[in-house]
Amino acid sequence: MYVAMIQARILESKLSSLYKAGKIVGGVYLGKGQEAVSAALGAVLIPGQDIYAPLIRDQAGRTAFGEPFIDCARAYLGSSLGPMRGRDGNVHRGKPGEGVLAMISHLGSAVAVVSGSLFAKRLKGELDGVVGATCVGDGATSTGAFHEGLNFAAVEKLPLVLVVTNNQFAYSTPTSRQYACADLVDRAVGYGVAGHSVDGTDFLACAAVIGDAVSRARAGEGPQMVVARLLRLTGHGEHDDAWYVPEVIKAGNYGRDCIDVAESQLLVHGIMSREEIEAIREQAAVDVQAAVAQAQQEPAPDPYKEVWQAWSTGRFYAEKE
Amino acid sequence: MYVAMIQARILESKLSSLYKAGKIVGGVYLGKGQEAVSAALGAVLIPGQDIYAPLIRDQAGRTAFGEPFIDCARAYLGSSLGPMRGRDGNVHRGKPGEGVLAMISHLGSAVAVVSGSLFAKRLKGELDGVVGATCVGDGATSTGAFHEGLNFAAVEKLPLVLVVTNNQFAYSTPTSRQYACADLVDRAVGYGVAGHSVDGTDFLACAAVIGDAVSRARAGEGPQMVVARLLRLTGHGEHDDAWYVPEVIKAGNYGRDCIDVAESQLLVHGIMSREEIEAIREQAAVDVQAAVAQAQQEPAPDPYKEVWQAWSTGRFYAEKE
Amino acid sequence: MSVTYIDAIREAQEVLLRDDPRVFLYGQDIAVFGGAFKATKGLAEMFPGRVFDAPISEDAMIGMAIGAALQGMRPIIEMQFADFSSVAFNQIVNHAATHFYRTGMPVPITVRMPSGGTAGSGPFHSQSMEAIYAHYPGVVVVTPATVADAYSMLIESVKLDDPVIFCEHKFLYRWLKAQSFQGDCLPIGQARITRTGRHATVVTYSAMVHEAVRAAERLQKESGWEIEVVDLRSVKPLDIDTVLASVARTGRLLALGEAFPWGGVTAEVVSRVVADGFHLLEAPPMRLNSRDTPVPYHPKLWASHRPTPESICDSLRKLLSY
Amino acid sequence: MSVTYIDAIREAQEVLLRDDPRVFLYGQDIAVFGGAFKATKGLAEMFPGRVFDAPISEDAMIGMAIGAALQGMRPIIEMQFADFSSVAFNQIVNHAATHFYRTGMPVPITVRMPSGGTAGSGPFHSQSMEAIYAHYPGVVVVTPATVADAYSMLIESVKLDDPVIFCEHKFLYRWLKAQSFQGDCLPIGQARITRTGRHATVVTYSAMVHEAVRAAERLQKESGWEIEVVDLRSVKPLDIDTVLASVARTGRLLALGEAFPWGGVTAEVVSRVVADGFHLLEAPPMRLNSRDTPVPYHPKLWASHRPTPESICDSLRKLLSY
Ligand SMILES: Cc1ncc(C[n+]2csc(CCOP(=O)(O)OP(=O)(O)O)c2C)c(N)n1
Ligand SMILES: Cc1ncc(C[n+]2csc(CCOP(=O)(O)OP(=O)(O)O)c2C)c(N)n1
Ligand SMILES: [Mg+2]
Ligand SMILES: [Mg+2]
Repeated sequence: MYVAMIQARILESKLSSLYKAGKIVGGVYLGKGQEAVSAALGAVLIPGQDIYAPLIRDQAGRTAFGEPFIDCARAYLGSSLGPMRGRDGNVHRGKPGEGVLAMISHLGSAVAVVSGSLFAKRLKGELDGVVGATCVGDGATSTGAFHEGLNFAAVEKLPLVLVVTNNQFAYSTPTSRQYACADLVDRAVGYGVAGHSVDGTDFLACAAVIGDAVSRARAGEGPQMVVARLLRLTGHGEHDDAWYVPEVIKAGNYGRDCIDVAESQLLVHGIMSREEIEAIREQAAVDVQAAVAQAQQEPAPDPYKEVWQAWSTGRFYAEKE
Repeated sequence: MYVAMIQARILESKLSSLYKAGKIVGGVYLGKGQEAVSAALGAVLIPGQDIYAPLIRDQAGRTAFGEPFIDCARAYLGSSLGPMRGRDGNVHRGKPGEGVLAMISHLGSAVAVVSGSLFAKRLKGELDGVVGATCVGDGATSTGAFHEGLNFAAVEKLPLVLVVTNNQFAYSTPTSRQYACADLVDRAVGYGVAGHSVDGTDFLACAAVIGDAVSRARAGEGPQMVVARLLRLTGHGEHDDAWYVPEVIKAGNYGRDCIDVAESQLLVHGIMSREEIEAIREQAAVDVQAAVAQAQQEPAPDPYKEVWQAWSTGRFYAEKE
Repeated sequence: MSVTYIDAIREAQEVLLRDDPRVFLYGQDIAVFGGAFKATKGLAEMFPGRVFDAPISEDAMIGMAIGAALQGMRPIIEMQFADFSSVAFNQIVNHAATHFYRTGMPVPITVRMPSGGTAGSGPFHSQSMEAIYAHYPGVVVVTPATVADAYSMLIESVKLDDPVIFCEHKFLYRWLKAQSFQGDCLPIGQARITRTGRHATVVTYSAMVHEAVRAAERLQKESGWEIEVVDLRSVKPLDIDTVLASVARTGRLLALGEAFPWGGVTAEVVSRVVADGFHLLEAPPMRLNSRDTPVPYHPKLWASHRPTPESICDSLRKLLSY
Repeated sequence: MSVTYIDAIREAQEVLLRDDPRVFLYGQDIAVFGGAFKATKGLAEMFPGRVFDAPISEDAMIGMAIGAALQGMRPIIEMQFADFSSVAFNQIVNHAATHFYRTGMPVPITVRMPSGGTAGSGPFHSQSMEAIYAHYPGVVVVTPATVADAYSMLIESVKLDDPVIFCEHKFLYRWLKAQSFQGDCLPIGQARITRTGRHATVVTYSAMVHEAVRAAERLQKESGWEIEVVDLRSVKPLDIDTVLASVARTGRLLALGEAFPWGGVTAEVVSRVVADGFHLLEAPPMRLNSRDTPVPYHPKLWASHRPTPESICDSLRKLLSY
């Protein structure tokens, strides 16, 4: 999990530089500051078995779940070999055949889709020990899709883990304009799902709380909602310098960088040494660089070779157009 | 309030007979068993000042709010003089210029509209002492519209009174397939609004709890959500005999008829005598009959005279079509 | 013994449930209750654990179906009325419809939409939304007009790998009868000549096929005109070849539909015909749709809001006299 | 000094807020932040208590606006992207659009929809939804193509009593410049001849007006063809008279749009022209739309998904050679 956090941070810094150098078309949305929450989830999900629907700030979770750097680099650099073949971009990438859903932009809409995947697995008799997980922000909790999807999961008692990363802002909008409850975790009881709260800057706490939520879902205890509190340590996207975030929040506990916290926790508990950490960083930098270099050499999609077909049913084209 | 309940019950029985006699085209959805909740709300709202968005089971609330029988009769009997002029029907009727919204079928969608009306009144400096109220069923709480609308009202701390009439079924669907929380009132905390619970078959309790909620909203305490528990004492519509409702629920407390409860409460507390009650019933029967008779004599809308214009901007027709 | 259009829909679902373990049904009040229109009557008992009541959450219903389809299932979702799919619009057009193009993985869901007007149903229980969905790349939109098509096309819809919007017309549910469910089993994407003629072609679909046939019969009796009626069967894909072949024979086109007049199927039909068959036309192609207002509630207004045999005859007379 | 299309939108809102106390602005990130595209920059400070950040609740945003309009206000709602209006679809088409017909009380709301494609925006930040809304009775759908129109039409939209879908094109935001906001102030419902010509008419709207003009210039230079370009300005109401008058002069029609090809504005234009101006046409009317897939993300794919001056020239050459 820590490795994924570091890897994601380094990968994302690279994406940020590439963006600023004009090498990426489209937006770059980073998970800076949210790596602990994201990776804690990705790390306890089981590839090839669980369903995972990461959102825009989940590079760390993706990495922890096993996504190779090259998938990311290809998406951002528009390689035709990327998971979305240039048809969709960046954070939207997914491999639904491998359990990683390809998000659409409309916030909240993955909640029902993940739940539906779990529902199907139950019908197929394949749900035992499986969980489905997705992440949303504080802003996404205001969508009707979030509500309907979570309620559906609750009615069906599906093993859904819904991580709400409350990073205090939705784009520029502070939580005071987003909801009026004391804490988003107060929503859990209204859906009849378990609610968990965690300081999202606290590496070990994230691992413990999210790990526990996933275990409970896996054990058949029904939907688990985890609300993680932290601050987005970057703009909404890389085009945004987040000038609207008040200093006082940055200076407070939410403003802690989870990677710094993780490092000191790892060191204090003797889980890793400084040298090991350095080695991980260095290796990550090398690997990221290699992935970016490779993706940059790959061809862009070619509109003349593009198969412009939105239906999968081939005969509709053969016969009619 | 009791008068309105009785009047509504008598009016609705008449509608039911007319429906069975084939005199009404379109559906008939009745509020039988829900009169106490509905009327308790309608009775404490102030016509000409408050906003009221009744739903399909709110004949009693409409009557308590001052709707004349003839409006109802005209709507159901398709008189061109009815509030919707035959363009829309029955429970959809409203007089938005007088604060009674004209519902659309899509459940939950009135919550934001009522709240928006209140928001506007605040902007105009006319919100003092005003409330806006609407009613939804247990089923409607599962809609995204309900969630978004209530959350908006909460964020803006609007004087919204949202009455959730949990009548155990949404059409044929029992609450166990609708939500998974212990009690819908548990949702209130998640929105940061006040929650109230009431036995919807208990006349005096409804008056007290709903009256209190409205007073609190009026006093500036923000949105109030009241959850009333009862049983729908009729089919979803008059085409439905509700065979799917288990006997055990009908036999239990939910199955009490609020009108019977009201009567005994009125008698026990000496608020009304049996003679007075009888007189009200008789008068209501006469008045309902008169309204129906009048509406039946009125002309149906005439398609040849109908102004087939969906825009209000006249010049779009004058110039172009 | 005769069977109805709604029987066909129910029967097709029974067959699908019986023959394909990937199929399940999900919708409001469709389990014990058998659905608002009884399209799933008895199926919950026959197929335990495969027919489910949904909360009033159309957006989540479609989202659920997408997730299930990605797991290899073939969900059939019943909207209680097509009109309520407006709150599932996003999941349909942005999630389901785009998924194959974006990821290469198709989303085989079938969304049953009880569509179209009936007397007294009013503005929110009468809508015809086929054009709304057909605008979006990636969806298949079918509009069966016969008992046999309702049956065979529902079965075929579920077998298709693409998301299908299955527009079933409420007016036909019990009114339309046939001797059996068996028909010619034309595939989705192919139109049918419902009635042959040589003076003009009416291109239409769903309930309006029957109104067009009535109008054609009337004109034949009255004045000997022979009107050809083409039933599109699916509006996306749209079988322009069959339409063009008919127009080649008749030289005259009336595109007829029950939906709102701006855009829609009739505009698409006319535009394609003039693009590829301009030289075939002996008169300006005409359109007849509903009026440009919400569908009115009162039966008297409703009957004059949608095209009727009378108004179709009027249009055809104009077309024929050009 | 020059002003841009987005400046015009901002300025119009400033003027509206200044001159009409009924106006307020509501949308995600539009207050302190000034909006994702800065269309409301500084307005929250200039007009305290009249510019509000909304939760991510598009359905409630429109519901709110409807309620406010019924109380006599004139809300302007910003969708962050037109694409997200898919989750507000129901409130727009079923609540706002039907209200006047049903009750006699209009719902004067203006919904600003940042529309259309830009490089790298992908399938969910590029859509052109004008046809979806225009299908429904009761809404006005405007599609300004110039700085002056963006300005005057936004002001006029707010003054209209009907709900207006204001489709502003993101590609034009900063790219399109003018000397001032002042133009000819044509009313909504009236099209404009952007460029006169006599050999063919291109009917289009929004950003495609500029691509059409480029194509026209190219063809003029290359081969002396004089192409007339008609800017519809509003797609509902649709000024068919101006279109017909142009086709009467040129005898040839290309309907051009950036939206998906099934149905839509181009189909409506072609259908109306052939209905009323069949005899004016010397060649089959043509259509050019985007390709029938979701809008692709990669700029190379995107550039070939939408019509371009090249593909417009190709279509026109075909049209002219008929
Ligand atoms: C339905 C919908 N409306 C608007 C948007 C535009 N949008 C994209 S991200 C975002 C803010 C999201 O905030 P939050 O959910 O808190 O997540 P965060 O970005 O803070 O991680 C908005 C408004 C969207 N994607 N979907
Ligand atoms: C969005 C939406 N979906 C479906 C329907 C169809 N429908 C009308 S009433 C109803 C049941 C409503 O149940 P509930 O909210 O509990 O109210 P009740 O009828 O019990 O008073 C349904 C499903 C609808 N009106 N709106
Ligand atoms: Mg956030
Ligand atoms: Mg109920």
